[in-house]
Amino acid sequence: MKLFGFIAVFIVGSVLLVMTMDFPGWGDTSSPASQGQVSSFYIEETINETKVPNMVTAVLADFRGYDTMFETVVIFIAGIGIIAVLRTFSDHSSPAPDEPEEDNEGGDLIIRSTCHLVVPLIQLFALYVVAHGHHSPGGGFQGGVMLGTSYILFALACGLPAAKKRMGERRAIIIAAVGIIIYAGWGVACLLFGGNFLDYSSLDPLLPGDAQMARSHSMLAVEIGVAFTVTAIMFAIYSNLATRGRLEKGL
Amino acid sequence: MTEHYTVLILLMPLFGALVTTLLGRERQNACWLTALICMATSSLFAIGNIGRILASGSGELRYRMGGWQESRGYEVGIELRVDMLAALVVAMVVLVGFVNMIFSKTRVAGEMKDKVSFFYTLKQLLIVGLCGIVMTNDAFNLYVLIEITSLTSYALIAMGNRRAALSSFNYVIMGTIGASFYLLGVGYLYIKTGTLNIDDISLRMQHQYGEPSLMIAFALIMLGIWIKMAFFPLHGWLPNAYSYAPSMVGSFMAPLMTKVMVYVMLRVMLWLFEGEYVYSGRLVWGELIVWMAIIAIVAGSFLALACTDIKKMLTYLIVAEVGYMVGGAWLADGAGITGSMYHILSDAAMTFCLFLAASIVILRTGDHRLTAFTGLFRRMPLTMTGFTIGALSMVGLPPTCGFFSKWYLISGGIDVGHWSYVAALLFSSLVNAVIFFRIIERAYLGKLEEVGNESLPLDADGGPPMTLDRVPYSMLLSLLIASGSVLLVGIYNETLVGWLKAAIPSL
Amino acid sequence: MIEESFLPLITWMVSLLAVPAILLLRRNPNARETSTFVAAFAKLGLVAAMVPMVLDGRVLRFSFGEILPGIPLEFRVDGLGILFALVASSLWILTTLYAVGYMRGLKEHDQTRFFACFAVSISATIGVAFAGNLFTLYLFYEMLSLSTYPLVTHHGDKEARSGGRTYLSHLLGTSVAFVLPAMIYCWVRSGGDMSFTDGGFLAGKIGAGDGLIVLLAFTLGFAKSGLMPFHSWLPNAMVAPTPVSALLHAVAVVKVGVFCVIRVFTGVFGTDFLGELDVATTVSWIAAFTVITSSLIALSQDNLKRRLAFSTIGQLGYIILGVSLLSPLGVTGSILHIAMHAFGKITLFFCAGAIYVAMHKKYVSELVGIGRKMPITMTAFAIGSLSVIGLPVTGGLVSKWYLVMGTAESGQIALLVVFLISSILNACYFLPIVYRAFLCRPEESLYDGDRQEAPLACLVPLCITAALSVFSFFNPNLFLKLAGLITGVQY
Amino acid sequence: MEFLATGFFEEYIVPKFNYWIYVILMMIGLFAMITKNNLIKKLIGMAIFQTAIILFYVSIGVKAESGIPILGHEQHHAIVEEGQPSSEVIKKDKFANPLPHVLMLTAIVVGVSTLGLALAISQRIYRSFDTLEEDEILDQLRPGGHD
Repeated sequence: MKLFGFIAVFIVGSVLLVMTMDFPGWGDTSSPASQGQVSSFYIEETINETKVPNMVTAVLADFRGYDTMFETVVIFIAGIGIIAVLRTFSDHSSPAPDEPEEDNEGGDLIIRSTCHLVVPLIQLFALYVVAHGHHSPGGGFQGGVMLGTSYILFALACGLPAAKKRMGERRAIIIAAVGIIIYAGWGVACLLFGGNFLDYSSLDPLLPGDAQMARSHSMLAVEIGVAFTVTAIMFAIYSNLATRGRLEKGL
Repeated sequence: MTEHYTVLILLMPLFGALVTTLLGRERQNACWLTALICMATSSLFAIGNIGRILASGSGELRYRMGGWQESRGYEVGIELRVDMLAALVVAMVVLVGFVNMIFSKTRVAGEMKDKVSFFYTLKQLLIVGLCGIVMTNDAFNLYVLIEITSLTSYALIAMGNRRAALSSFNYVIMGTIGASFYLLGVGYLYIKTGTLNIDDISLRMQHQYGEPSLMIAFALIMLGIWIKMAFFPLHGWLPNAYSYAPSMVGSFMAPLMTKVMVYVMLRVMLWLFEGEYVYSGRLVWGELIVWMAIIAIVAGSFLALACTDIKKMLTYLIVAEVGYMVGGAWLADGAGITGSMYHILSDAAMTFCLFLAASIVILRTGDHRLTAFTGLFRRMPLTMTGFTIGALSMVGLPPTCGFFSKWYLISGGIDVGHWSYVAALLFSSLVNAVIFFRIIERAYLGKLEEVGNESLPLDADGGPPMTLDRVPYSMLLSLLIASGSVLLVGIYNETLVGWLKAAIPSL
Repeated sequence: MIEESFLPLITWMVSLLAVPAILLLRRNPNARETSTFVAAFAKLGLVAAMVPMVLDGRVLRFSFGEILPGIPLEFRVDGLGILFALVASSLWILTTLYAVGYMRGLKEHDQTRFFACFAVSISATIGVAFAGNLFTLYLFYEMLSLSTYPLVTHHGDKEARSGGRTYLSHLLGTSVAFVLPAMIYCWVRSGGDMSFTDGGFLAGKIGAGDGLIVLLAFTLGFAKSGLMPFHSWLPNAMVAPTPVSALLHAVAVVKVGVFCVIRVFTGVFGTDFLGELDVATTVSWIAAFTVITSSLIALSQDNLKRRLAFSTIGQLGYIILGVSLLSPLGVTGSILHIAMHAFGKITLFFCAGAIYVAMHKKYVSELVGIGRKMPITMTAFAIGSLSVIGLPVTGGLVSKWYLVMGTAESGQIALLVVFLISSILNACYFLPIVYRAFLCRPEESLYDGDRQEAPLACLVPLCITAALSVFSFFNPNLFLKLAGLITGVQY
Repeated sequence: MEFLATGFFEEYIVPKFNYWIYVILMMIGLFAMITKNNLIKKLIGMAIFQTAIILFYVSIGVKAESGIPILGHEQHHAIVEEGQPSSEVIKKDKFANPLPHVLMLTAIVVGVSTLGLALAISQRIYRSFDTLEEDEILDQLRPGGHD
């Protein structure tokens, strides 16, 4: 098997390598990808069309916003899928936990205190990343992941039950769904205002500024939606994987 | 309003999925109702879309996401493109989804226990993914949507028993390889053309045909798609995944997943690349692929013949049917391509019908071997009627759709003089005849005493109202709709083929 | 002259409409059988009403609309079709009557299913008879295969199962493996048109090599015609109740097979074009082989129904032999033989069934002296035998006359010898039965006591068919005229 | 060796080292996916495999002497506030192509999701079979046939 695998892999690899030889070299400025009309359009016109200086965000949330919506859906599916596959609901078998449920955030005092100190900072920075995604590197995914991490850190430091009080399973699922509802709903709002799906410029009457500014504002809105989903799902994935779907003490 | 039908087809199940999530796992009936309503409206939009295409002169609808109009000669946003083929396949997807939703009603609580809402959510998202795949005109968006369908199906399959989890894992590995190959191929195309829109890529590639990197890109994309559609040597993941999956999942994915991937293959062959390029190297590898298809047909048929498990047998038949479609598409002949397009629809109808019938039989008898069918014509006449219609279609008897798709495929084979392909199709028909008449004979003439199987698990819980066959009405209704569609797709084949022909770019 | 008409549709539908009635009335056997009779008489009446129109040279057409590009699902009633329909529908009445007697006499199970499937089979037969193009023909051909399966396996025992398996595998297998590709090939070559025309729609569009393959694919593919080597379904199908064997395996199913072959010769290729291609001799020799071999096998069969089955195979061989001669007289003979053999053979089957009902005897060796016990039945049997052998005063002579004339016309002396030998063989396997039934010495007789005929419902039909056999000898004009519409032979 | 010394290295490896790296990484991943017996190792292979493709895409977007595709404050100001035409203010060559980055953001997300789900499934398998070695699992399944 190993030998067969090696031969197969070797053949595929060599074919791939040989065939890449007519590709442009590293950093070639004249390659079609770099010089293409689409890429030039994004670089030159983004600012005119959307008033957003961060082209990546603009492409992500506007030009290819439809893609990004599904990207959020992918995350959502991962979360729901993991719960569906792994979660064991033992509602009846053990209603009472082993020890009385208190606000006893177990663990070491130093860790706990550090965590209490760090988590707000992380969350604050995460919100900044979400909100400032148009102007600097960042956006909903990045910010969402940071927010999610803050919860995970909290769970690591203070135990899952404590974290579940802040972000229970049901709440996480709802937040995740709401995130996509914000995104897709924003798109539907564009439909209602007479544009195509996700045509933010049609929301001009609703938002301050001109049609281009409407795009800029709308990007913020959908990024917030993305952040909702990512945050919730990150935590859901962690808590399920860490406890083999039992959502009890675990790690 | 009508111009938004295209996107509304997608949005209905998407919002349906979100709402079922919000409803939570306690409100099972509400979840079902939401899903049903969303699928119903989605079906209406899909049918409306067909009407719009008929009404439009160009025969295709374009929908630009984000309102990024094509005023510059190239697309900067993502575009949906729906021609007649796409519209029909989308309609097929949502209608199968709708009917399957009816089917799920009474069994879902039994099979999914307390994960009902997740099941509905994932299933609707799977439909979203499939519809999106069919309609998108963006190569990368296609990848994202392929992954959506893959992830949902991994999860849905893994919701079954432990073997289902294992086969789902294998599916994850194979599926990821497939999708990654596709992604890599798209990357190659992007390097060479600098765009992702399928029409634009096609336009820009025209003067570059012949470059080895394009050939390898094509090969990578094809390889990826073949893994996803379970083309013969790459089919390993499919039989276990579909037969161990929960019955409502299997009966839904089996008719749709492979068929949609065949659609993607046609899309890549005829629209992304051009027929001229794809078939120009005919002697070198077009011929080879038709032969691979022949092997797939023969091997699939033999493997099915050897099975004693009804669902596994059906999954191997899917492998053979995939061979039909790949072969037809690679014949480089109008009739062959039309045949494989039509076969997408007809195979979906008949596989759906057979899977529903098999699921009902398994639920009722608690036995998934072929012996479960013994004497069933007397005990479950309606179910067996449905099964027989599906079986006749697989064998290829008129006026079922299986006959007509074979008709077009064979006429394609005759057109180009590829007699071995014709022979393979006929051979598989005969093997199917053996397979299915073996079952039907057992069901018709078999005596119950021979197997001594009188267990009727469904009677035990006594819950839902039962019909003549002592299975819930909802299941029987969906089976009858499915078997009716086998006949309808067959009888109206000329209309369908006429529409499809208009969609094929000239070779 | 083609004219649109609903008559073919209604004729076809009548027996199909009887099916729900039969199913609904399953609790009341008399009402159930009445509905079958009503449908049967209505059908015969409708067919009879169409006969004068067809004799006027009109062709009645009904189209369901296009199913495949350029191919409508259509009925087209011409001389050949109406002749076949006439035979099938008139014999349906008799068979129904007979079946009532037979099934009740033996207290068979599942009679409702039996009569329902019977009605569907007749519908399919009429569909084949009226089919206006190859696709329609194929559709009803397959419908017939499937709808007769429950009839063949009626008893549901092991023997019936294996018989049914052979039946379906031969009929479906050959039609899918041979007819389907040949049909699609014709469709591709003819440019999408598959309507039967006088000169053949394929005429001039195909070469000799392809032509031979397509022709063989059709003649072997329509395995209902019992041509060797795909004949073995017929003897195996004899496990069915006798009415089924009688109507379906002496008349409807097997005649559908040869009818299809005749259609292929006249409507698809056209006899003239086949003459140009010079490929039909192969078929002639296969048919000749079938005729002789099956007759020899029939000699060795002790089971009466199996002997009749092999005799049927031989007689079907005549029909195909006749049409493959490509001479007008030969084709006329074939068409006539469809009718004449039907009357003769159904009589024989009815007799076999009557003997089974009354005496529970199945084997030839058990029939010694039965003529005294069942004189009417055995007289009818004698008439049927004469007809099948082709002796006066039965219709069999008429058709055989034309077949021999056709052979002579085409100058195939060797085939003439085949006719001669096979006629002698026919006589060899039938006449001893008759002889021993009536003329054996009293001490050899296996029977004694009073006459004991089968129930009246069994007896009447076989008398009528025997009478028809005789009648058609004296007055074959109607059949000759209808056949003449196709072949152009005038009287 | 002569051949390698003259030009092959300079022409095919140095300027195209990104392709070499991605292919080698990808093949490592593929090899692990095909041959490893442990399910988790397979998943590690899968992660490497996907990462290789991401690397490939990102390397497409590299443009010599260009910066991140975000407008500086001055440029932004000049266009939005002062209304200068963007084509004059923006030097196309100074900005990297934004598209591959966007695409890879998506691909990363997909990769993470697949990995997460696959881990969940393998945990599920572990729960039912008490092992993650493929051959042991198959051994367990063999005698029983159906379950």
